[in-house]
Amino acid sequence: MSPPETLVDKLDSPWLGVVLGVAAVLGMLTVNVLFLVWLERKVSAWIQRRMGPTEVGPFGLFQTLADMLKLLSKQLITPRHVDKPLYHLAPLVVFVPVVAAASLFPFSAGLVLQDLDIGLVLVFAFGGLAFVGIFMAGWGSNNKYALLGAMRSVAQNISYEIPLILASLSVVLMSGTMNLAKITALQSERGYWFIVLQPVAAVIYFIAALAETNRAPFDIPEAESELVAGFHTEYSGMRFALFFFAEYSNVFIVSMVATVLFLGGWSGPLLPGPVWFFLKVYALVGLTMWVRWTFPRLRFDQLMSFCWVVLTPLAILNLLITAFVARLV
Amino acid sequence: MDPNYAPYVSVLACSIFVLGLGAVILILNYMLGPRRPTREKGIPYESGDEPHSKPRQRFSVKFYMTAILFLVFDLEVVFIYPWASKYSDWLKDDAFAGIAFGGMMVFVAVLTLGLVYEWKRGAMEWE
Amino acid sequence: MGFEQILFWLLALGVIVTSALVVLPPGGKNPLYGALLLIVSFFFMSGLYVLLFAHTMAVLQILVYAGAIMVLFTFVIMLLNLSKKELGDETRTIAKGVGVVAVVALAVKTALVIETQTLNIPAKPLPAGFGGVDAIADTLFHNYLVPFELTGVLLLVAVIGAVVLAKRTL
Amino acid sequence: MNPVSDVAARAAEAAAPVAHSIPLYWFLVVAVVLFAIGSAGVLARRNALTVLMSVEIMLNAVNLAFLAFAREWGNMHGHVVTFFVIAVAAAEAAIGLALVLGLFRHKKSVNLDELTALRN
Repeated sequence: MSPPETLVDKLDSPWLGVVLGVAAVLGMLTVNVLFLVWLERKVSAWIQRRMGPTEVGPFGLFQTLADMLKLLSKQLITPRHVDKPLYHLAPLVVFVPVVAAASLFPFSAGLVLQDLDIGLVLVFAFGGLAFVGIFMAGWGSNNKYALLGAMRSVAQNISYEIPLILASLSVVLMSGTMNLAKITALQSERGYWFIVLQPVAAVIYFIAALAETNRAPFDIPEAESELVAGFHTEYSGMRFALFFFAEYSNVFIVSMVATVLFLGGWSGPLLPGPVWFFLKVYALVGLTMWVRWTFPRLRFDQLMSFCWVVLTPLAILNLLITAFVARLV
Repeated sequence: MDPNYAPYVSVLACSIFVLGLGAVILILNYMLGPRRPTREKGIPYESGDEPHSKPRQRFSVKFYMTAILFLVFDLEVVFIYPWASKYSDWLKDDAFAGIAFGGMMVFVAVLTLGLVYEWKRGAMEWE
Repeated sequence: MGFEQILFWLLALGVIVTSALVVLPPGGKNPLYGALLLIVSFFFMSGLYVLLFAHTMAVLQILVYAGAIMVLFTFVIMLLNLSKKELGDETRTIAKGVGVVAVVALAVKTALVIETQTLNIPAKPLPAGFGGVDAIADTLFHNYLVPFELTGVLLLVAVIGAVVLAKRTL
Repeated sequence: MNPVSDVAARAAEAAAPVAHSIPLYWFLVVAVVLFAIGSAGVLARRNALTVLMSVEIMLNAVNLAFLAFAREWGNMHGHVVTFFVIAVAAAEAAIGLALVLGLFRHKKSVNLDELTALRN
């Protein structure tokens, strides 16, 4: 029951620990998101035989930072007839759960801000909260594309959450714990990654995660050719930036969950823990980018029936077979 | 503070901190950015056209069907959480392992019937 | 007052105020505000659960109530997209007034009764792992296996009923 | 659990009732207040959606009471009952909202006072 020593325990004052820890997690997330956006632009450019950003910094590395500063000095346009409380609070409601979820991950042995017995459930609980902010943005904006985008976005998010969680529960079944640090330690101890025993769950998780993060081929909610920009059409300046930040953080978070569940988290030979952790996360992120710029977009009805008719039954079946096999051996 | 809930208080503190930070960012943007509202900036964005229907239409009942399915499967998942995390311990007790497996099997089978029913009724066909 | 007591009163105040606002305006006037305020009240509520060492239930509360049941509410609110007229006028009748006064009186009386009745209960020490997932799993599958299966049947009935009701008069 | 340790455990329990820093009574008062808010909403409001939300508030108040007593008795039964209450609340919301949809289609309103088909 007693959790291992965490960052917070090592400091004299728990409050100072929390503030420093959150600042560290937020800094980590910001740096990674800035890098991720740059990477996305470079990867897409590479796939489409373009150059991508080249101007700011070496290889255009500071392009996103410059974009961030630009957005900070832009006008915050509030359209007429918006539902004021909903419209103004929506970016914050989307932003907070994402960072809170990111603070639960173990980056190395003992390097974890909040070590919870049910960390995995809490990550999914925070992920499920995204719908509140999306609804508020879509409804508050007084724009038909924003509202339709929000409805589609929420319908898709909630649908794909089911196979996502069911796939990760197959791993929980084998590890017997939902503590993210313990799941990692177990894989390090046993000397194999859970993807070896749960390849089907890993594939289901990956597909569902693409849909959860609204990325192509599942990016119907923000299909720019039919819905402008989806639920954040009417947002400008830093309000837009917060949505954008949350979106890329989500990509990062689902990759971190996959790393912990299927790829052994920080465990690996020679290199220190955090290096392994981020290497694996970026391998997964790279895969999602490759998929995004390669596959065409699905239709909304295909999207929904694929989830409920194919993915969810498959995930349930995989879970039950895992339980059955675990009984036999 | 009790070690049982200290980490949760820390999660709470973390959320409040991030909320404050987000608010500060928005206020900063409000102070730094220009404020020159015009009529055109205020109309709902429809790629340059004047909006020509009310923004808040009614939606298909299919969305409700999806939400029902999600609700039921979310509850299924919630019941599987404790089961999955305890299952490997139960396997050591031969007498109980069968009950644990069979019990969850029946539960999942019953809920899958709901999925099949909704599918057969065509609730999942988006036209 | 210690830190825990202060936290308790903050959370209690939060849950009571937000719940009251669900029923009173603005929540009572506009169901969408009501639904969002209800979500906020669930957060305060799960904070109270944590203070009761029920951390697993606190997380599941957020997962199911805030994350699933309220999705249903907001979906229906947006599906209907009600105008003022469709929401209907709130009539103020004497019967309602009497009802509300009776409820308040009953609540005050109950609060007074439980004060005298519960002071004598000696609190038992908490076993190891209290409130954790494993403890819930053990109690659920050892003591409540039949109710668990019946819950599955209840949910099946709910799906079928909801589909029939919502599809029939489309 | 063998009888000897069982006896020992019981003796330990009887000997040392723990004092929680937040008494049971406080939680129960909050639960009572919430239940009153919920039932007042059910009685006074005529908008079907608000009535359903008031029912959710009442169920939450009950959950709080269950969990408070679970801590007091030091066993997990209250938690499991809360589990079931959450499941029942979900089923109730699904059916209740389907009824609201049906009501709206028939009457173009979600006001419960319009439901007079069975009167007279």
